[in-house]
Amino acid sequence: MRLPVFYFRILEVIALTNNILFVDHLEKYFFTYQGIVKAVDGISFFIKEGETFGLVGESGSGKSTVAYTVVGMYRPTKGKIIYKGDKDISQDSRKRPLAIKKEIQIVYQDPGTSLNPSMTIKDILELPLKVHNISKNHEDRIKKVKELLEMVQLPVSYTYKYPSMIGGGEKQMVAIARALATNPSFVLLDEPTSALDVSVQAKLINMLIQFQKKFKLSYLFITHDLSLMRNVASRVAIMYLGKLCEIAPSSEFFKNPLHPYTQMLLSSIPVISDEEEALKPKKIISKGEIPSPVNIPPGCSFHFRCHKKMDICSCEDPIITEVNEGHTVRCHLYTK
Amino acid sequence: AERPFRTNWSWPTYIDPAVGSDFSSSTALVNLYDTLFYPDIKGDPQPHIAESWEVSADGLVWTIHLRQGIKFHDGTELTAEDVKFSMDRLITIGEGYAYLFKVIKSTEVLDKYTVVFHLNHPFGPFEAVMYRFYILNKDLVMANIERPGPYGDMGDYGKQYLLTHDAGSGPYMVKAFPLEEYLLMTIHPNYWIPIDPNAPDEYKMIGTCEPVTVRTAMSRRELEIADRWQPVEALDALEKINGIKIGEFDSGLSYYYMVNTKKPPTDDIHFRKAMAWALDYKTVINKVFPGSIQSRGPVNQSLPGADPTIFQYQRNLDKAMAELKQSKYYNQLDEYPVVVAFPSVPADNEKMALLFMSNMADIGIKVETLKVPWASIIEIMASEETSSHVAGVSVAPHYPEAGSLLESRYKSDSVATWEQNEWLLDSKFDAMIEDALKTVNREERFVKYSKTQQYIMDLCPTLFIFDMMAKHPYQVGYIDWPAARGEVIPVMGYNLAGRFIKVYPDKRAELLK
Amino acid sequence: MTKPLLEIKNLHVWFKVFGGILRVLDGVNFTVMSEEKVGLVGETGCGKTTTMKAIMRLLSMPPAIIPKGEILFKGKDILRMNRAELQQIRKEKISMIFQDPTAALNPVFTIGTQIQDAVRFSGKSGRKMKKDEIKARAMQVLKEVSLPDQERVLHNYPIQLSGGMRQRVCISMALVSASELIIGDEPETSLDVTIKDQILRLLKELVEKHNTSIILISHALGTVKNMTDKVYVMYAGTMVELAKTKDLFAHPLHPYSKGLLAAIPRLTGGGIGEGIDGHIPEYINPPKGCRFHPRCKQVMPMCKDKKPPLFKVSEKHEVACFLFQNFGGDCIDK
Amino acid sequence: MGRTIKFIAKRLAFSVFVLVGLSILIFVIARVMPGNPARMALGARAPEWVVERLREEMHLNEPLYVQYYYWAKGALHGNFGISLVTRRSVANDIKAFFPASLELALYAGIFMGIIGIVLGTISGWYANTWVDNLVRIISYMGIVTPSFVFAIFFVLIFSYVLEILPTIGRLTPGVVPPPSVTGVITFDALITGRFDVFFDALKHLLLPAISLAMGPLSQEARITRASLVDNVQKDYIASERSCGIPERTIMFKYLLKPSLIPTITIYGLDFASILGNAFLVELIFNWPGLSRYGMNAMLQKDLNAITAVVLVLGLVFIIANIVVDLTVGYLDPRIGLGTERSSE
Amino acid sequence: MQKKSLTQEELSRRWENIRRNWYKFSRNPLSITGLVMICIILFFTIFAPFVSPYPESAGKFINFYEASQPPSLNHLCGTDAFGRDILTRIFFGCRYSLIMGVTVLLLIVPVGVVLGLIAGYHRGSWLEIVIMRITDIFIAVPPLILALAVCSVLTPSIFNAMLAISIAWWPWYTRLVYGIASSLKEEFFVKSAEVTGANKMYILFREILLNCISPILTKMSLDMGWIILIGSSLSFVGLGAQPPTPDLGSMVADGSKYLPDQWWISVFPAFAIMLIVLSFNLFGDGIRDTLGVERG
Ligand SMILES: Nc1ncnc2c1ncn2[C@@H]1O[C@H](COP(=O)(O)OP(=O)(O)OP(=O)(O)O)[C@@H](O)[C@H]1O
Ligand SMILES: Nc1ncnc2c1ncn2[C@@H]1O[C@H](COP(=O)(O)OP(=O)(O)OP(=O)(O)O)[C@@H](O)[C@H]1O
Ligand SMILES: [Mg+2]
Ligand SMILES: [Mg+2]
Repeated sequence: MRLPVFYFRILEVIALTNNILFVDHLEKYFFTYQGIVKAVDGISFFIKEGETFGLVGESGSGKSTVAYTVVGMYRPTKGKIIYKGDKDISQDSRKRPLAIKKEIQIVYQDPGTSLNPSMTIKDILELPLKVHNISKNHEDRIKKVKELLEMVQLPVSYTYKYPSMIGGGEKQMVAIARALATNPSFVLLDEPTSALDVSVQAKLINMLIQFQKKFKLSYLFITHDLSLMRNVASRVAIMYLGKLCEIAPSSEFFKNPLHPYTQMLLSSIPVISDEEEALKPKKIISKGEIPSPVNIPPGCSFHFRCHKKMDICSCEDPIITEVNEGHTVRCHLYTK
Repeated sequence: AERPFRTNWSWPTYIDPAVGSDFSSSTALVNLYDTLFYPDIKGDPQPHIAESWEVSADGLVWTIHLRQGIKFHDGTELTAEDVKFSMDRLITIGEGYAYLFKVIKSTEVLDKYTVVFHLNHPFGPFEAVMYRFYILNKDLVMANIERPGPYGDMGDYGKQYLLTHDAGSGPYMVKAFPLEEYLLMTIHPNYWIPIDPNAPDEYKMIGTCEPVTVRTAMSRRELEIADRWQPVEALDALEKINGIKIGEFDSGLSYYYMVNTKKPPTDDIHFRKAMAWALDYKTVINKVFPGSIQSRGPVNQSLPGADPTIFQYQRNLDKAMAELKQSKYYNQLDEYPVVVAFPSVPADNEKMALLFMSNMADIGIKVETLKVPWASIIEIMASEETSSHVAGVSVAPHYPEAGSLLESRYKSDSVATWEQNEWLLDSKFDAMIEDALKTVNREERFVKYSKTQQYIMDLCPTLFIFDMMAKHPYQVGYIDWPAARGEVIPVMGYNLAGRFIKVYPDKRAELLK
Repeated sequence: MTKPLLEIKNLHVWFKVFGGILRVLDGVNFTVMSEEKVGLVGETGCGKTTTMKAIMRLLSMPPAIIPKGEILFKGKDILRMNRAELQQIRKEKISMIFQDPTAALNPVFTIGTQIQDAVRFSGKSGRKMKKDEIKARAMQVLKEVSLPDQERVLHNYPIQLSGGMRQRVCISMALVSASELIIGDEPETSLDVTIKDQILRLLKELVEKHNTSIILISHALGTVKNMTDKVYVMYAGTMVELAKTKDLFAHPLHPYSKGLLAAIPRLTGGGIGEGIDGHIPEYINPPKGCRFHPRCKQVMPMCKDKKPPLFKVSEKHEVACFLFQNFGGDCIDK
Repeated sequence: MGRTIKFIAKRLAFSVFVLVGLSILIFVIARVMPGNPARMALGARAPEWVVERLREEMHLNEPLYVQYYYWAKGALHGNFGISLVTRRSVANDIKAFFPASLELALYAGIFMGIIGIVLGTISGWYANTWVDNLVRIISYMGIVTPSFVFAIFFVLIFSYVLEILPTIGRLTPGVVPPPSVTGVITFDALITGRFDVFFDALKHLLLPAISLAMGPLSQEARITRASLVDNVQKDYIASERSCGIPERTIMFKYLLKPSLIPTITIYGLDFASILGNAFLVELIFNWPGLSRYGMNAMLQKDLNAITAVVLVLGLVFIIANIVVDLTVGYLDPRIGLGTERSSE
Repeated sequence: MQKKSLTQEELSRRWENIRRNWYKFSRNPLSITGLVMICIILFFTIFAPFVSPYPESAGKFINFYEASQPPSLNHLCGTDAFGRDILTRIFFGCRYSLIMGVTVLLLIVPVGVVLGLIAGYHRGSWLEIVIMRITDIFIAVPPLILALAVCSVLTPSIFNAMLAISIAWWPWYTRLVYGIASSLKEEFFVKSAEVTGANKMYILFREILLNCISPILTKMSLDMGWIILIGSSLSFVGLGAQPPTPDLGSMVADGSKYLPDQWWISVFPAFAIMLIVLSFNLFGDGIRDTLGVERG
C-alpha cells in the first residue's frame, strides 16, 4: 500500500502549525436503493487558524457532505476529523460534546429552509444562547438577540418577525447572526450567497470578512463561484465527485491552475472585464456533465471530460502530488 | 311466478328444524315441513301426518299411526323411520326446539307407518309440543352428511346441507336462499293435501325490517304481508295507502317488564308493587302500543289455560306511594336508580321505557335506560350481577298453552336466559308448575295453571304490561289472509302458512295502474 | 436592422393581491430589433419575468392587470390580439425558455410527448403533419441542441435527465416554435458553471444560425456581456439604463448599474465592492419619483418626487437618472 | 417492469405483516367482548351441554393465545371457522356477501371517479366563476351529509314519490339471477348475455351506489379543483402555452394528468372505506353486502365473522393502496422512477 | 419595568400576527360564514337550557298526546313520536355532538401527535418501525368498522362511543404528523438546532411541532365534522347515547322510521348534523387557507 506523499506532509504540518481543522482521509458513503453513493471519497485537507479555506466544485461533488460531516450531522464512514490539533470529532453530533458544538457553527446554502418558518427571529436567535448558557435570563437573552441583530446590521424591529416576512438576504444575515451567537471559532459557510443577488452578496461577504477579523474566525467557505472564491479564500480546494483534485493558495491557484478540471472551470467563468478575460485559460471548451456518484467511472473520475486525457487515466486513479510548495494536485499529468 | 307472495322478517332464519326456533325460522319451517299434528284456530291438535294416536294410561307411551303415501319433495315416501330419525336428530343436536322434547326417552318404529314415543314422565301438552316437530327425509339427509362432524357417526348430521336446503314434505320447497337476503320457496306441486289454486306459487321471505324500505315496497306492491314490528307511525302511514290494511290479531306474545327480585331496590316486594301501581297502563295500550290489551297476569289471555280472573294493576299514585312508603328503600330512592334494559328494535320499546321513566318519576323513583342490541340483552341477562333491574322483553309461548309461558318465564332453570330476568328461583313455584305439566288431563291441568298464575301474581315479580296484537300491514286489495279475517292459529308461524293465503294477480295489476 | 421587431411602450403591469395592488411594472420601454441580441439585467424581483410573460401573454389575468401600455410585435399590439393571432405568435414567432428547466417541463409526460406536441402545433397552421414527420422533426431539434441519443431522450421523463439536458430540451422546444424571437429567462442560473457555459454557447450558436433575435434575462452580468449586443438595466419595474453591451460595462452611468457592477466579484481578486444598500422596494407603496432614490448615494431632492425619463447620453446609451439630464439629447419618455 | 414487480412483492410482504397485526388486534377485540357467544348462538333454551359442546368446538375455553393459534392455523388453510349467526363457514359467507359489496363499491367507485373528476375539472377550469361556486357548494353538501341520510332521501324521492327506481335487493323479484360466475350480478349478466338482467341489476344498484358515492365524490371534486387551480400556475403550463399548444390540449392533457394525482390518492382510500362504511346504506337498501354482514356479526358477537370481515376489509384497503401507489407511480414518474433517499 | 415593556412588544407582535391572519381568514366569505355558524351553534348549545322553547323536552319528558305534530308556531320543528319538541332536542343534540367532537379530539390529538412526532423524528430507527406499523394496522380498517367493533364490546353509552371513535381515529394524526415530521427532520433548521446542541424535547416540541400546528388545526376542524358523522352513524345502529339523551344521529335514525309522513322528525336533525359539519368544514378550509400559504 502506497501512502501518498501528502499524508506525511500533513502530519508534519500538524506538528508544526496551529491547525483549526484537520480532515484525514474522510469518507462518507450513503447507502441508497440505487446503490452506494460515494459522496465523499477519501479526502484530506487542513485549515489553518484564521484563514478562509475555499472548497469549490460542481453540484453533487460532495461539498455540502464534507461540511455536514465536519459539523457532525453525519458520521464519517471512514477517516478522521481532528479539531484544534487534538480533539477527535469524528463522531456524530449526538455524541459530540457541547463545548465543541459551540465552537463549530454552520451557515446553510438556502436561507429559506435554514430558519424555522414558524418561529420568530427572536426564538431562532435565542436557541444557541439558551443551549450554551450564554445569557442568564430572559431579559439578557433579548438584549443579546438585539445586539446580534445590530451586529449584522438588521433593524431591531425584526426581533419579533417571522422569517417569511423578510427578504432572502436578510434571512441569511439572521442565519449568520445565529452562527455567531455562540462565539464560535470555526464557521462553515455552505454556499451562503448562492441564492442571493450580487449586491446582497457583496454586502454579506464584506460583513463576513469583517467578522473574521473581529472574532478571529476560521472559515470553510464552500461555493461554486470561482470569482467569489478568488476574493475571499486564502487557500482553495477543488472537488470533483467526492475527491479533491487540487489544493493551492488562492493567488497561485488562479495564476497557475494545474488540473485540467480546474482549467476547465476557470475557462467557463463568465467575466465582465478584459483583465479577467486574460486570466482565463484559453482554448479549453467545457464539455460533459458530472456523472452520478453512484457509478463513478473507473480510473480518474474526470477522465472522459478531460481534454488532456491519456490512456492511463481510464484505468488508474491518480494519487496526490505536491507540485509546488502548498500546491497539490491529483492528476497523472504531474505524477511522473 | 304468477302469484308471488312476499313477506319480510328479520334475520337470521334457519330452515333446519333442529336449529331454527325464532319467528322467521318457525314461519319457514311451517311452510317447508309437515308435522304429526296440526293446530286448529283454537290451538287444538288435528290429525296431519298422524292419522290417529293413542296414549297409554300412565301417560308414558304415545303410539302414532302415520298417514300413508305421503311423499317428500324428492318423491320418497314418508315413513316411521323418517319420524324416528327426525326425533333422534333433533334431540342429539339439542338446538332449536329440542328443549321441548326433553320428556322423550326414546322413539321406536313399530312398523312402516307406526311410531311410538316413550316418555320420561307424563307430559300433558304432548300434542301441542308436537307442532314443533318437523319430519325430515332421512335418506336425503343421510346422503348429504358431511364428515367428520361433531356428532360422531352422523358427522354434521346434515346441518350444512339443511342450512340452505330443505328435506321436507311441506307445501313449499326451497328454491333459493341467498343468505341475509331472502328465502325463496316454490309450491310443492304434489302436496298431499290439495292446495287452493289461488295460493301463492312462490313464497319469498325478505330479510329486512327497515320501515322506509317496507313502506316503499308495500306501496309498490312488492310486499304482500309486512312484518309485525313496524312502528305505530309507519302503520298509520301504510294504512292510508289504497289497498293496504293492518291485519290485527293476538299474537300470543306478551310484553313484560321483568323485575329482578334479587337486586336492590327491586328485591323489595313493596317497591315492586309501587312500580306496578305507578305505571300508566292506559297510555301504553292507547298510545304506545295502540290496539294491544292490558295483560292479565303472566299468561297471554289468548292461550288455552290462561286465567281470566286474575287481578290487574291500574295506575294509582296513592296506592303506589303507600306501597313505596312501606319499602325499605323509601328514604334512599335517589341512591337506587332503576335501570331498565330493552332491545333497540322495535323502536316502540323506547317509548315504553320513557313512559316508565316518567311514570316512576311521579313517585320519585329514578330510572335509567339501557337501550342495547338484542344480543346484549341476552348477554346482560345471562348473570345475576349484570342483569338490570328491569328488562323489557316480550315473550311468546313455545306451544299454545299457559304452561309453556309459566314454565319458561319463572321456573328456576330458565334464569340466566332472556326469558327470565326475575331470578325468582322459587322452589315452591317449580314444584307447582312441574306438577301441572305432568297432569295429562286437560281440565285438571288448567286448574293447576290457574293456581300457579295466582301464586305469581302475589309475588309481583313482573310488571305485566300488555298482550301484544300482531299488526301486519298487508295487501287487502289483492290477497286473502285468513288470520286477518280472524281465523288465527295461536301458534307462532302458522298464520303465515302459504297454503291458506290466496293471491289475486289481476287485482294487483289493477292496483298498480 | 431597420424596423424594431418588438417594441414595448410604457407598459404597466399590476397585481391585485391581499394587501392591495402591487404596481410592479411602471412604464417599461423596451425595443428589440430583428436579429438583435438583447440583455436584460436587474436584481431579483425587479420585474424581468413579468415583462417577458406580458409579451407572451402568459400572465394569469385575475391577479395581473395591464392598465396601460402596448407590446408591438412587428407593429401589431400583442395585448389586443385575438386568440387565433396570439396562438399564431406563440406557435411560430416567439418562444420562451424558463429559468428552472425542472419546473418548465411537465413532470408526468415524456420528453417525446412534449416536444412532439410542440412540433405538431408549430409551423404553418392548417397543414397537418404526419406522425413520423413530427418525430423526425423532434429528433432533429434535439440533435440541434447536441443531445446525444435522441431516441432514448424522447422516451424519458424529465426526471430521468440531468439539469443540463433538461435545459437543452427546453431550448429545443423553444426553437421549434420560435422563428423570430427567443426569450431566455435566466436559462442558465440553475446550472453548474461548466454546464452554464455550454448552454450559453449553444444558445448563442443557435441564435446566430437561425437569425433569431433573443432577449436574455439574467442577473449575472458576466453572462450578458458575452452574449448580447445591447443591454437594458431594470430596476423595480422601470428601465434605468440602456446601452451597447460594451459601453455599459465600460462606463455604467446610472448609480444602480454602477453599484451592480461594483458588487460583482472579480477573478482578478482585490475584494468585493460594497454592493447597494437596501433592497427592492415594496410594490404596494413604491417610492415616489425615482424608485431607486432611497438606495441611491447620489440622491438629489428632485429624485424624490419626479420620475426621471430616459436621457440620451450618447447614441445608443440612455439612462433614466437626473444626474444626466444636462447631457442634452432627446427625452424619450412622454 | 422488474421494478414494479419488486415493488408489489415488497408491498405484499409488508401487507402480510399488517394483516397479521390486524388479525391479532381484531381477534383480541372480538374475544374480550363480554358474554358467551356460544350461548348466544344457540338461543336461550339450548341445554348447557349443547352450549359446552359448541364452546369446545370453538376452543372458547382455551387461553387467548391458544385460540389464536387454532384460528391462525385454520385461516392459513382458508378456514375462518363457522359463523355463529349464519351457521355456515365464514369463508363461504364472505364468498357470498363480498361480491355484492364489491359490486356496490365498484359502481359507487365509478360514479365517484367520473362525476367527481368531471365536477372538479369544471370547477377548476371555471375557477372563481358562478359555475365554480355552484360546484363547490354542491360538494360541500356532499361532504357534510351522512350517506345514510342520502340513502333515506333517495329512497323517498326516487322510489316512493317518483316511483322510478326499486329499493330492495339486487334484482326485481321474479327475475332469475344469472348463473354465478363472479358473484357480481351485472358482470355475470353480461358474461351470460342476459341484458335484461343487467339493466335490472343496474337499476337496483343506482340508488345505493350513488348514496355511497356522494361523500367521496364531493371530496374528489374538491381535490381535483384545488390541484387544477394550483397547477395552472406552474411554469410548465406557461412553457407549454408559450410553445403554442392550444388551450384545449393543455387543459385535458397537460393540466389534467398531473392534477389527477392527488385525486387518485384520495380515491383509493375512499374506495376502500366505501366497502366498510356501507353498512347503513346496505341496511336501508337491504343489500346483502359484506359490511352489513359484518355489522350484524358485531351486534351478535359472531366472533369468527367479525375477525374475517375486518380482515377482508383490511385486505381490500391494502390492495387499494397498492393499486393507488402503482397508478400514481405510473402517472407520476417522479414517484415511479424517483429515488428513495436514505440518510445513512 | 424593562421586562414589562419587552413582553408588551412581544404581545403587540403577537396581536399583529393575529390581526394579519384574521385579515387573511376574513377575505374568504365562506370561512367567515363557517365561523359565524360555529358561533351561532355554540351560542345555542351553551345556552340551550335558556334559548330552547321546551327545555324539558331534552330530558325524560314525554307527552304522547302531542306526539308527531308537524312544525307549527308552537313547535317550530314539530314534535317527535314522544311528543317532545324537536327544536329543543336539536339544540341539546348539538351540545352532545360538540362535546363528542371535542372530547374525541382532546383524547386523540395529543396521543396521535406525540407518537407521530417521535416516529417521524426517529425515521429509520426501531421506534419508527414499531409506532408506524401499529399505526398501519389501525389504519387498515375503516374507522367506522373499527369504532363499531370496539363499541360492540362495550355497553352503549356516549362515552364509550367516544372511546371507540378515538381508538379508530388517532392513527390519522400520527400519520399526518409523521409525514410532516419526517420531512422536517431533514430540513436545515432542524439540523441546525441539532448541531447547536438543542435537546430532543426542544426539537420535537418546538422546532417540529410548531410547523405541524397549522395542518393539525386544519385537520382538527375538518375532523370535528367527521367525528360527528361517525358518532351519528354509531347512534344510527343503536350504539350511541342512551335515551332520552337527545343525540342527533339517533334522532335521524329513529325518525327515519316515520318517513315520509312525519318527515320533520328526521329531516331537521339531519339538517342540524349537516349544518354543524358544514360549519366546521368551512371553518377548517378557512384555517387551511390562512395558515397554509405562509408557512407551508
Ligand atoms: N442523505 C443522502 N442520502 C443519499 N445521497 C446523498 C445524501 N446527501 C447527499 N447525497 C448525495 O451525495 C452527493 C453529494 O451531495 P452534496 O450535497 O454534498 O453535493 P454538493 O457539492 O453540496 O452539491 P450542491 O452544489 O448541489 O450543493 C450527491 O450526489 C447527493 O445526491
Ligand atoms: N402572480 C403574481 N402575483 C403577485 N405578485 C407577483 C406575481 N408575479 C410576480 N409578482 C411580483 O412581481 C415582482 C416581480 O417579479 P418577477 O418575477 O417579474 O421578477 P424577476 O425580475 O423575474 O425576478 P427573478 O430574478 O427572481 O426572476 C415580484 O416582486 C413579485 O412579487
Ligand atoms: Mg450543497
Ligand atoms: Mg424571474
